[in-house]
Amino acid sequence: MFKNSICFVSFFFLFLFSLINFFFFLFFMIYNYVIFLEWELISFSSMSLVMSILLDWMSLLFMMFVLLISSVVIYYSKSYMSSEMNLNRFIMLVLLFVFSMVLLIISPNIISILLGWDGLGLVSYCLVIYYQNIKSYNAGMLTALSNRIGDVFILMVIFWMMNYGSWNYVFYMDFMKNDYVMELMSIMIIIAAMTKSAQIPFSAWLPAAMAAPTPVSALVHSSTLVTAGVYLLIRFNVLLLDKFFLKILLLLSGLTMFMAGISANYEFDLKKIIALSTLSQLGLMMSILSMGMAELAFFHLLTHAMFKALLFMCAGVIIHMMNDIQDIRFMGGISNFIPYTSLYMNISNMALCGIPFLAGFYSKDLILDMVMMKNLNFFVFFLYFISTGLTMFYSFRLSMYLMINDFNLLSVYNLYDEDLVMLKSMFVLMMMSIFSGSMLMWFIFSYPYVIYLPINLKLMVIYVSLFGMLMGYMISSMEIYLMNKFSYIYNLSSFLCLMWFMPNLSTYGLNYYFLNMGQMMLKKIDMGWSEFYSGQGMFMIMKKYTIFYNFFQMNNNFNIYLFSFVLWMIIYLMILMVM
Amino acid sequence: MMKFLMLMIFTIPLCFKKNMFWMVQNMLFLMFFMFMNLMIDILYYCNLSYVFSCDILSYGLILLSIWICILMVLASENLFKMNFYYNFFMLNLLLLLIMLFMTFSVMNLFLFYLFFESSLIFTLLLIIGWGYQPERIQAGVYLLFYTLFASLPLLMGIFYVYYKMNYMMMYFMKFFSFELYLLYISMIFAFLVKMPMYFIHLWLPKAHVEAPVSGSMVLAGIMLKLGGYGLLRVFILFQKIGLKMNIIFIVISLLGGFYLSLKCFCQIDIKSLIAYSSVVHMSMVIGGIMTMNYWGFLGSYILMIGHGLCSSGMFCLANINYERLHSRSLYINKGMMMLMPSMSMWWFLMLSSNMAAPPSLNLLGEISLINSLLKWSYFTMIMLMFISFFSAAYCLYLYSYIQHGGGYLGIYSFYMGLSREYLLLLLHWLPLNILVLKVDYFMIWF
Amino acid sequence: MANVPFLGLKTHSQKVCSLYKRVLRNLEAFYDRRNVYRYQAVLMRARFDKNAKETDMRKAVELLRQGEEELFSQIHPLPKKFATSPGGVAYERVVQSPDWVLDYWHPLEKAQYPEYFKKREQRKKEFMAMWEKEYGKPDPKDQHH
Amino acid sequence: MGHFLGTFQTRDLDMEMNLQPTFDSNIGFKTRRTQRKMVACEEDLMSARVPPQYRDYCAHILLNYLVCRYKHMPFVYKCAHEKHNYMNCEQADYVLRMKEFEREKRLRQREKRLKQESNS
Repeated sequence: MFKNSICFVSFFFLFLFSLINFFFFLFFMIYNYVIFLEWELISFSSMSLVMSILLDWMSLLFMMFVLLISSVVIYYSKSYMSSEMNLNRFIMLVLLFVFSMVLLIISPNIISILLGWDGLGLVSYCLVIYYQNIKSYNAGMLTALSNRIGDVFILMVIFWMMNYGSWNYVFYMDFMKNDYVMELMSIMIIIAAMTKSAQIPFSAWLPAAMAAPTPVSALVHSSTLVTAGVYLLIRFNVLLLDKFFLKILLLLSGLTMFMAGISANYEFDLKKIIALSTLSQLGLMMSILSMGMAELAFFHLLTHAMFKALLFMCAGVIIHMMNDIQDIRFMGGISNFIPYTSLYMNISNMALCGIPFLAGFYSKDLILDMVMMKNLNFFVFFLYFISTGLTMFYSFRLSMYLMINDFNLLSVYNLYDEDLVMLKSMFVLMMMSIFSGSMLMWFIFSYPYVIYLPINLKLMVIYVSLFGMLMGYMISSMEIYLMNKFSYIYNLSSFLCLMWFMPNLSTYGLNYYFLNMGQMMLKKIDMGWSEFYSGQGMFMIMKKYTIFYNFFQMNNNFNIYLFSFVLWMIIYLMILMVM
Repeated sequence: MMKFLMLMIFTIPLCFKKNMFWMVQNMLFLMFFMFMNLMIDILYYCNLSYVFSCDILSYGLILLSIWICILMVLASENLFKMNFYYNFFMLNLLLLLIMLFMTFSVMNLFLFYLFFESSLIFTLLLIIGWGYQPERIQAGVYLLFYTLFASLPLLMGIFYVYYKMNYMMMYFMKFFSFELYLLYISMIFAFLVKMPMYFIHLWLPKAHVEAPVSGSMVLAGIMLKLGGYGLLRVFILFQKIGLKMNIIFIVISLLGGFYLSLKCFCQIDIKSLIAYSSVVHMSMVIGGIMTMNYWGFLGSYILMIGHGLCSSGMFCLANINYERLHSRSLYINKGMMMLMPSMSMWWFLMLSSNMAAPPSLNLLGEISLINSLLKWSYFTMIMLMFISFFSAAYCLYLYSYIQHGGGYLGIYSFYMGLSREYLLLLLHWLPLNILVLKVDYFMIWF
Repeated sequence: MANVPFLGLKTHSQKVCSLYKRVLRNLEAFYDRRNVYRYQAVLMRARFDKNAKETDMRKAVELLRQGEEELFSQIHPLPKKFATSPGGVAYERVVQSPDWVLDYWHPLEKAQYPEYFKKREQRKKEFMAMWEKEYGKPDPKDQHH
Repeated sequence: MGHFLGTFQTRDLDMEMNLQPTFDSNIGFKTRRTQRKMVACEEDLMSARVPPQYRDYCAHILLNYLVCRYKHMPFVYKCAHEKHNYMNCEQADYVLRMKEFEREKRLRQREKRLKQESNS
């Protein structure tokens, strides 16, 4: 029993901390209270290197959610990873991950952010390569290196922030806003956040990271790690307002939302579909953030964390029961076998779609209403509403494939719905994904948003959702002529299907040049010119001259002696003759 | 300071007694703790006795060298077990330590040169005597002649400095300044070879590949730092000319760091990869010193200490694998996580420290170096970003290539990690990550 | 031996069969409903059967080339793979460590699986007894590390 | 989108949603319009730490809402009534602003028309 108890102990403490954080959140929220702790490591030349901790309602609430999800996920992995030999390693990695996430959340100082940020990258790398196959190896490398770009940018931000004499950015963000260094910094921060949150040039890693075990996907790649970038931008929100680069971010994140929504419709891997929907929601958060509404982004981040973790955990149950099969083409009609899991799955799917009065509704509807209230151009508006429709589209397609369609599994199967550990842990998140939306809506908005729209505009969300639902139903039953339709626009289809070729571009498209350059350098400089001009070249020259002098000294000394004697005699005689 | 010297000298007879292997190490530990309690005034040279003295710079490096020597003993237990001339090994080690101690603690420039060069002899003996393959002769020759070739101009330079200053105390060097190109080159070139700078780094991978574990440890841990120490000392003389000329070396080091980090991907030998990665770090150190500002100096100092502990630990890890599989090839060292899961954790910790993950000293050093280099010129940002990115990339490459996936199963015999080895790694890793909490000792200088 | 394993040499009929199999797999990736897939597979079979009796090798090779091209132009970007077969998600996911690794486990780790290790020790003793009965006691000089 | 639709017919007038009124507030009115009164006093708002963008003409109702939240903290849904009041006030405010916008638009159209007539 020693083996499984690690799960229970970690679950217990994380859950406890989560509750404590919740009460502290309430307290901090009422009194509008902020605690700022600083521990000075060193101070010299008017620079001080401090480790600082910021506790306000935002960090406490986010911590509460992270701890809650991680506790539940750890409890869940007691059953999911029960046949795993290295369960201890797994749980410890997850705990380390939670630790670095908490470090990231509570730090208002760019150096201590780096502490959590780097830790997140490294631990998530370890978690992605937890399984030992080549797929996860490649996925881990892609994940870690994409995240490392963000780390490098944060490192650079540390330098630029040195210009202000301290790394506590909160103190002078307002005052130095129009400084050009601040502009540069904000660009770097945005790029760093984009790598962590997988926005468009860097979004290849998120679906690839699905090679991790499913509890990890539930915790890391849906709710916490990927929202770290969003959280960073929420913290830097004041700095970023009204910047030109923010408009580019709006465009990129809108495109991410759109792209992920489209590719999720083509994807057949169960986890990748959910990953792509995460990507789409991240795009939503980023884009609303880039319009300056940080609280809304935070709200959606929290509710999204709940139902996305639940969705992944349901997917985990299904994968677990199907003997690691993730392809939804093998699935169908499983609601007959596993009703509870299907129930949870549908609830989370609907919360994702924004069906009224589930968690996703409150945040998503508010975001879309605010978008409609904002002064925006038509293109962004188009992206938002198409993506909302697409969310409904792929969610319904997924539900259809899993629950409604014909039973399509291998001939030997064992579907059962009596794994109480998994069900219990999912129950917590199920309740949260029903109630957390309205709960947070009441809690975190001290200043309610006023929305006043024409009826058709207000119902636009419902229209696109219904349309998406219809499309989702249709595509899941588009059977007989599918191939003809697919091959009719084969190039376009594969372009959309493979995430606009981004996975290929960010692996094969990049590594060739650098690896080739490295090999060229090794051949031509290390083994070539450097060697020629120093070690081996010197050796060759010395050898040549040594042989040459040896020729005089050793082998032929009699001949040379004779020869020089004769030569000198001749010269002497000649001189004599001349004289 | 004399007491430490006497302690080391009178430990020498202990080497020749049988089975006193661990006793010598204990003596070194004793010395380490004695030295740690030395009262160090932060701002000045202190503990003066004869030519010896100690300021914060030499204090840290002496501590590092004693520590690395202790760990070298711990790492080469196999010599003791196999009875492979361990008496002479210990003698060699102690003499090397004496030389290093003197190098770091003398105040006289010429004596510094003398001990700087003589420490080379013992490293050479270590490589040639206890290396594994016949190629070690060539590697030893590379090591010797690369460093010797550049150090003779240094000797001339020191004599010239003496001729002009009439004095050789390092402390008084700050009252002089020379603006002579030839002197500048001749004074720093020996240290650049020792560091090593790009283009003259060839001796390092060769020496590392051929050296025994203790040789690799001392090479990566201390010998490279001799160069940095020398640069930090002599640059007081060349402040003015340095501002004109340093751009050459900074550019070479940064570009070289980038290329070297790409070259790491082409290595198939674990030790060679680690050696190349330490050249990358050293190139950043050179850059930091050459910017001639405070951040650069302290950053290079911190990175030297951090890198000394970290790369030495990685060589230990490489050796642990080598002792079990008798190969350093990346193709054979595979799937080690399956066989030694706990060692895999140590690999990860060491490699993550090497790629400057928090909270290691390397991160602090790298931040300071980035600060100094970017203050020097904003264009260095591109190269620094590349170096920082690729250093992470090759560390992860090394880690997952060795640890991940199915194993090489043609193993005849195998054994798990010994507690000695875990202790060894812990003693590398702990100072590396704990010292961040007390960075006063690195950051507050003159 | 169905085909010659070296040189990649295949007879024409083997090539056709391999094409047929790959085409079916491709169809399977497109049509996930079983009945629809069967329908399409029958249609495809009919297309193959139509030219099955082709005796002119030039025409047959040309047909095979066309078939390959058509397959290439219609191959599914996300093929349907079984999870534990090569290319699948769970292929080689868990590495089977050699048996002797278990002997080197820490006692604390061993204590997590008490029954298994008790039995294992028992078996080892039996095996050693068997070995010694057959080959005699091992030479103590052979022991190392 | 609101902007897009709202300014659909005012493109030629170069108007945007967040413009300040440019005409005198009394043009076309028989009675004199009075300026609206800010009910909430500055000290209250400051002590409640209300951010500047919320210090509008509905701030006193907002203060009510905040007080209610403070009293009932874990059970904030009890403040639905206060919230609704605030929303209504904000809505009326919005309507007022839209009316101002419409007035501005018409006045501009009139000015344009007058200019054209005087030109011709």
